Amino acid sequence: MAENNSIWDKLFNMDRRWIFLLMAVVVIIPFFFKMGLPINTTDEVEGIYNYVDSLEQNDAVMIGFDYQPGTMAENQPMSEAVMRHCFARKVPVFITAVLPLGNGLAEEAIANLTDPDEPGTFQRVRYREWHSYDYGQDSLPSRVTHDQLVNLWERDHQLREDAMGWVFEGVDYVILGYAPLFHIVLLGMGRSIVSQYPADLYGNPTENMPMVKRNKSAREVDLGVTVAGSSAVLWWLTYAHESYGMPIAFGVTAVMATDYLVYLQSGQIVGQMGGLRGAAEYEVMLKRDGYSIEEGKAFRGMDVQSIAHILIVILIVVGNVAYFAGGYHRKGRRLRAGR
Amino acid sequence: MYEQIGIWLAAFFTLAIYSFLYKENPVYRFAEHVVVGISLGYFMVYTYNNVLEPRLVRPLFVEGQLGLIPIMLLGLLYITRFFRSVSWLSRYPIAVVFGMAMGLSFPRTMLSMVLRQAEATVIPIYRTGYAWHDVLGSVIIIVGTLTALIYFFFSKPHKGWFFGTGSKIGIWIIMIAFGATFGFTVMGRISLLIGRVQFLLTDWLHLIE
Amino acid sequence: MLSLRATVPAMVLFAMAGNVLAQQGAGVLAPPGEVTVSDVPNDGGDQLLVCFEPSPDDERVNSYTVYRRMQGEGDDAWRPVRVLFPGQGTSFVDGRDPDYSVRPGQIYEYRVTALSESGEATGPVYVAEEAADGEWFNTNKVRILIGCAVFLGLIFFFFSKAQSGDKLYLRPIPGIEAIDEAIGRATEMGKPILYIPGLSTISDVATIASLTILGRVAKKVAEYQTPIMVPNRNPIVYTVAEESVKQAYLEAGRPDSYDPDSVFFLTQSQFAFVAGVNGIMAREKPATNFYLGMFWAESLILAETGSLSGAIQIAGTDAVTQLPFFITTCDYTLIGEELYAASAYLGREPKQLGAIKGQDYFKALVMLIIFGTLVLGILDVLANTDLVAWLDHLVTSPAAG
Amino acid sequence: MRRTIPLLIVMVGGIMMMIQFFIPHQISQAVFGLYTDYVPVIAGFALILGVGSLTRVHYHKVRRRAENWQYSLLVIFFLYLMPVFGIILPASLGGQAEEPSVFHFLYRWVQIPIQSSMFSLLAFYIASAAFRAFRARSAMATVLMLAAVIVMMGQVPIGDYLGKWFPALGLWILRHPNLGGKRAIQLGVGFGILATNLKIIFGVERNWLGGAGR
Repeated sequence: MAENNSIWDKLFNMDRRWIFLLMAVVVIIPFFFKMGLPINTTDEVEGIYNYVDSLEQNDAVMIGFDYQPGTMAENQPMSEAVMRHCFARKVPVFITAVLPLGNGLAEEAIANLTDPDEPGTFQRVRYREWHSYDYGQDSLPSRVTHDQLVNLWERDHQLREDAMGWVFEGVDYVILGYAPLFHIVLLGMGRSIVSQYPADLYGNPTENMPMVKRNKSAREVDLGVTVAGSSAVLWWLTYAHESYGMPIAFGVTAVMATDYLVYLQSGQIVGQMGGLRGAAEYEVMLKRDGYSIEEGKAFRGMDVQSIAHILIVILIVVGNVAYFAGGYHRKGRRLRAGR
Repeated sequence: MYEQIGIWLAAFFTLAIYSFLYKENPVYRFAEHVVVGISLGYFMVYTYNNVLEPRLVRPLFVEGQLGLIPIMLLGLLYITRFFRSVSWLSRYPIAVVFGMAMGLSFPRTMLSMVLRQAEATVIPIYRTGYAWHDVLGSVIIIVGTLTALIYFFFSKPHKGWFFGTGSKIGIWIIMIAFGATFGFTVMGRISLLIGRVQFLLTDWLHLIE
Repeated sequence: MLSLRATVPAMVLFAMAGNVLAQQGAGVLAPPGEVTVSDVPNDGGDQLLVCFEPSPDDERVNSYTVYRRMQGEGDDAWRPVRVLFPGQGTSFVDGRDPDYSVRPGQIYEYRVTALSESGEATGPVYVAEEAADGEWFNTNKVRILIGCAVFLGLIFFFFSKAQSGDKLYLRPIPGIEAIDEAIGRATEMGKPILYIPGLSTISDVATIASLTILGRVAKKVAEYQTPIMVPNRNPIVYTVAEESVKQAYLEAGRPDSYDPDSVFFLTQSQFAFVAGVNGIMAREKPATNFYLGMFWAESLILAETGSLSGAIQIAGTDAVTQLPFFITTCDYTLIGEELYAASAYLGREPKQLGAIKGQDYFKALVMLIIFGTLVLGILDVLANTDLVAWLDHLVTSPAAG
Repeated sequence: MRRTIPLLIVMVGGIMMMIQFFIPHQISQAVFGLYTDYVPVIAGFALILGVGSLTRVHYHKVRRRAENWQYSLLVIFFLYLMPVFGIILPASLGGQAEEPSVFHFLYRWVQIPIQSSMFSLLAFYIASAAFRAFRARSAMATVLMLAAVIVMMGQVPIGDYLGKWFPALGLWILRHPNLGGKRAIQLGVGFGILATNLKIIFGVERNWLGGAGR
């Protein structure tokens, strides 16, 4: 037995940096072998997808970038996927943030979706560009829709060949950005969006923007998607959904996902994306319906995720086998094994 | 050009943080302190540019809405926090913000976190078309919520058929729920690592597409 | 819903160009029909529910624009209060648009224009007989009011009970025994105890609970003459922790054996804190580790290192995501509310205990409803009744509008 | 003045907003409007607390030449560098308008990578803890780990290869037993928030007053 124990002892006392190294190898190597394992979609994510899919340019969606860079790997693919879906369906998107850091993330998401060097992205036109443009004898309607604006704009401008479509700032999206005490801001937006955000992130007055003219208060917004790495999602639930009935969907990190399923079952939210898997499911559906030409980062990450999970399970099993085989469970513990 | 410099900088800082896995070291400490400064600095800039400037500074000093002066004075009281003799004045803005926020929260929390949750547990056990696992599922939702609540009930000892058995079932349900959290947490942490590796391999080293 | 309406077949109708067109050629748009206006209940008196009959050629209509003016105003006073597109129905709540707010008590006139590819058609003017009226109580919120009142009542009842010196019963919490046992073990082994009051600020409920428990632990430690180490991350928590340990030594009658270095501030940065504590564990090899309070990602690293060092570990937090890690790596874990209860139990501050009791009784009400669901659900299956639906109807608050 | 009036403000404000919720009348709406319009501005000033205390802590460290004081200098430098480039001098990198501002550059290429990397460190520690610390010490811990493994494997695509029932079982755990347990915990959290609201409004909990002016 003593001999036996020493083997286990050695195993347990080995430098944990070896395990770190193993982990590093396991998440790096699979990137070089594309497996593309299929991902099945679940009701939780389909709930959001189908909801957004039923909207069009007269509706509106509000996306909350309520996370920090720390959880970006999980959250960014979610917000990009929903935003892509909205852009493709021409649904206007209001962008807010519970934390100031959300602003930068929102800008980055827009930049990614409108990257001119990537095929299948959108071509962005900044607010000042199209708003102050000379349209000849046609005046620009103050509540101009996406389609109307495209008609006017395409007289003088050509859409990039590999682009999915136009995106006009102020018509298709606006970054309202961060405001402190966001729950109060949510309540205030139920009365009027302009009162809470007189200007957007770049200082453009929101009251002149067609999408704000068409959706003056958050009551007229058809879906709020809060993408978060914290319990900020509950603010949306309490202060937007329960206060003036805005339908809400959650995009949360895996760490929080299991806690918030209760709100799906209670019918308070229309759907939930949990972690990288949730984002990957959304990407799969976008590709299926032709809203994107290939799945994004989340889907590609899921292969690696598979392998890493196998490693963790093996480590747990081996560790426990060693623990009991080595007789550690009997040694020197006076407290009864608690919970 | 700047993007290239940026990517190298980002790669440097990523590796600096990972160097902690080997050992705590000055490079790691450097990165950690840089981020403390930058993140609060960022916060400062955005609060000014997006809140104070459009909602206070511009209306007050440019448009001359003098009604905002008391608001500004109240806000400025926060500064007194740093002067021991008058620091009690900083309680005033806190009290205004805090008190109303608490009152605002009370009925709304009652609705969304308590009443709605209780309502959602009032579900039928069987409806036509339910498969056996659906029926079992409904029963488990109802019984699980009930027994887990019993476990956290402190006014009766865990004895007898209701409180004794109930709390025992309850703790098992809680353990299964924690198991799910555990699994998802592991998943989340790995996803974050994958995100960083994706950055290093794609944007920095261009090893994969 | 009460809805009075009056129709004024106005002359305006025929003056409208669209309508003239409508009468001239086939295939031209027919105007929308009657407009009905009613007060929205449970509002501030600034909303009106406006419904109109769609044009008979509804399928060709691209949008409806609803115009409004105050009674008695001229033709130039029409304001487009709302545009409705196909799929958005033919009714809306007027007054929600901040640019066209509705005045309480004001009588308005409405008319609707339909717009299609081939032109537009305007319906007649209708005078709303109902004006917007504000209410003093929102009847949709009766159940919430009841909930709030009961909760408030229970909390205050137990506050007063606790203050009047009544002994409030709390069931024994096994974690408290484990705490005493763990201190005993450290004493036997002659090794120190490590106590981490969480990494959060003083405003966190878990931190407050932890500091109360720290006081009790420190008192025991002072009695047994066992060394204790309390590293801190938050400067304010640090000062409070120091205070309460000092106080505990005083209460135990051994103020001179208090070591001022036992409570110390480590660093504010999260992972550097972890590295520091890991170093302490490696050097001092504490026999017992307490992790009580609010923890984030560091919980796992701390508990792993502690478990390898062979210490007995007792954890307690209300951070749901960290609990599973504590449960699998520690010997005893206080789960969520158990931490609060343990603190109220040990602290013996009457009002805190009262709050726990008040919550407990409200919890009992919720349990009663759920138990009712279970019983009625079984009855439904056996007797083919529909009692759960009835209960659901009884407890469900109307959705916000 | 020092304690009573702030406590009174909290009590009056709290009770007022509590009642406001039930009253739809215009007067009550006006109170509410005033609150949503101005309170966020006051809250914006709370930034002073964060910036001030961070500056103070690190300034003291530098002045006392405490251990590793050089790092504190670094914190202060970057803390004030950001507003310089963000508000006072919103310069772009090379002076041209299209180029990203220095402010944005620092955010994007310094802050984002450091924060994301910090959070991902945990993946390594989980691997190590999986081997050395996650123990089936008791029946309950065993159940916990079993559920964890099923859910974990059910969430990744490779789980499908273990059989269709496997991810289905994972989802079933997530949607039923997990939901029951979590609902009870969430209700507890809800009660906790409600009790805290009341304790603060009625002055039982006074920690928010802080040590200020004691």
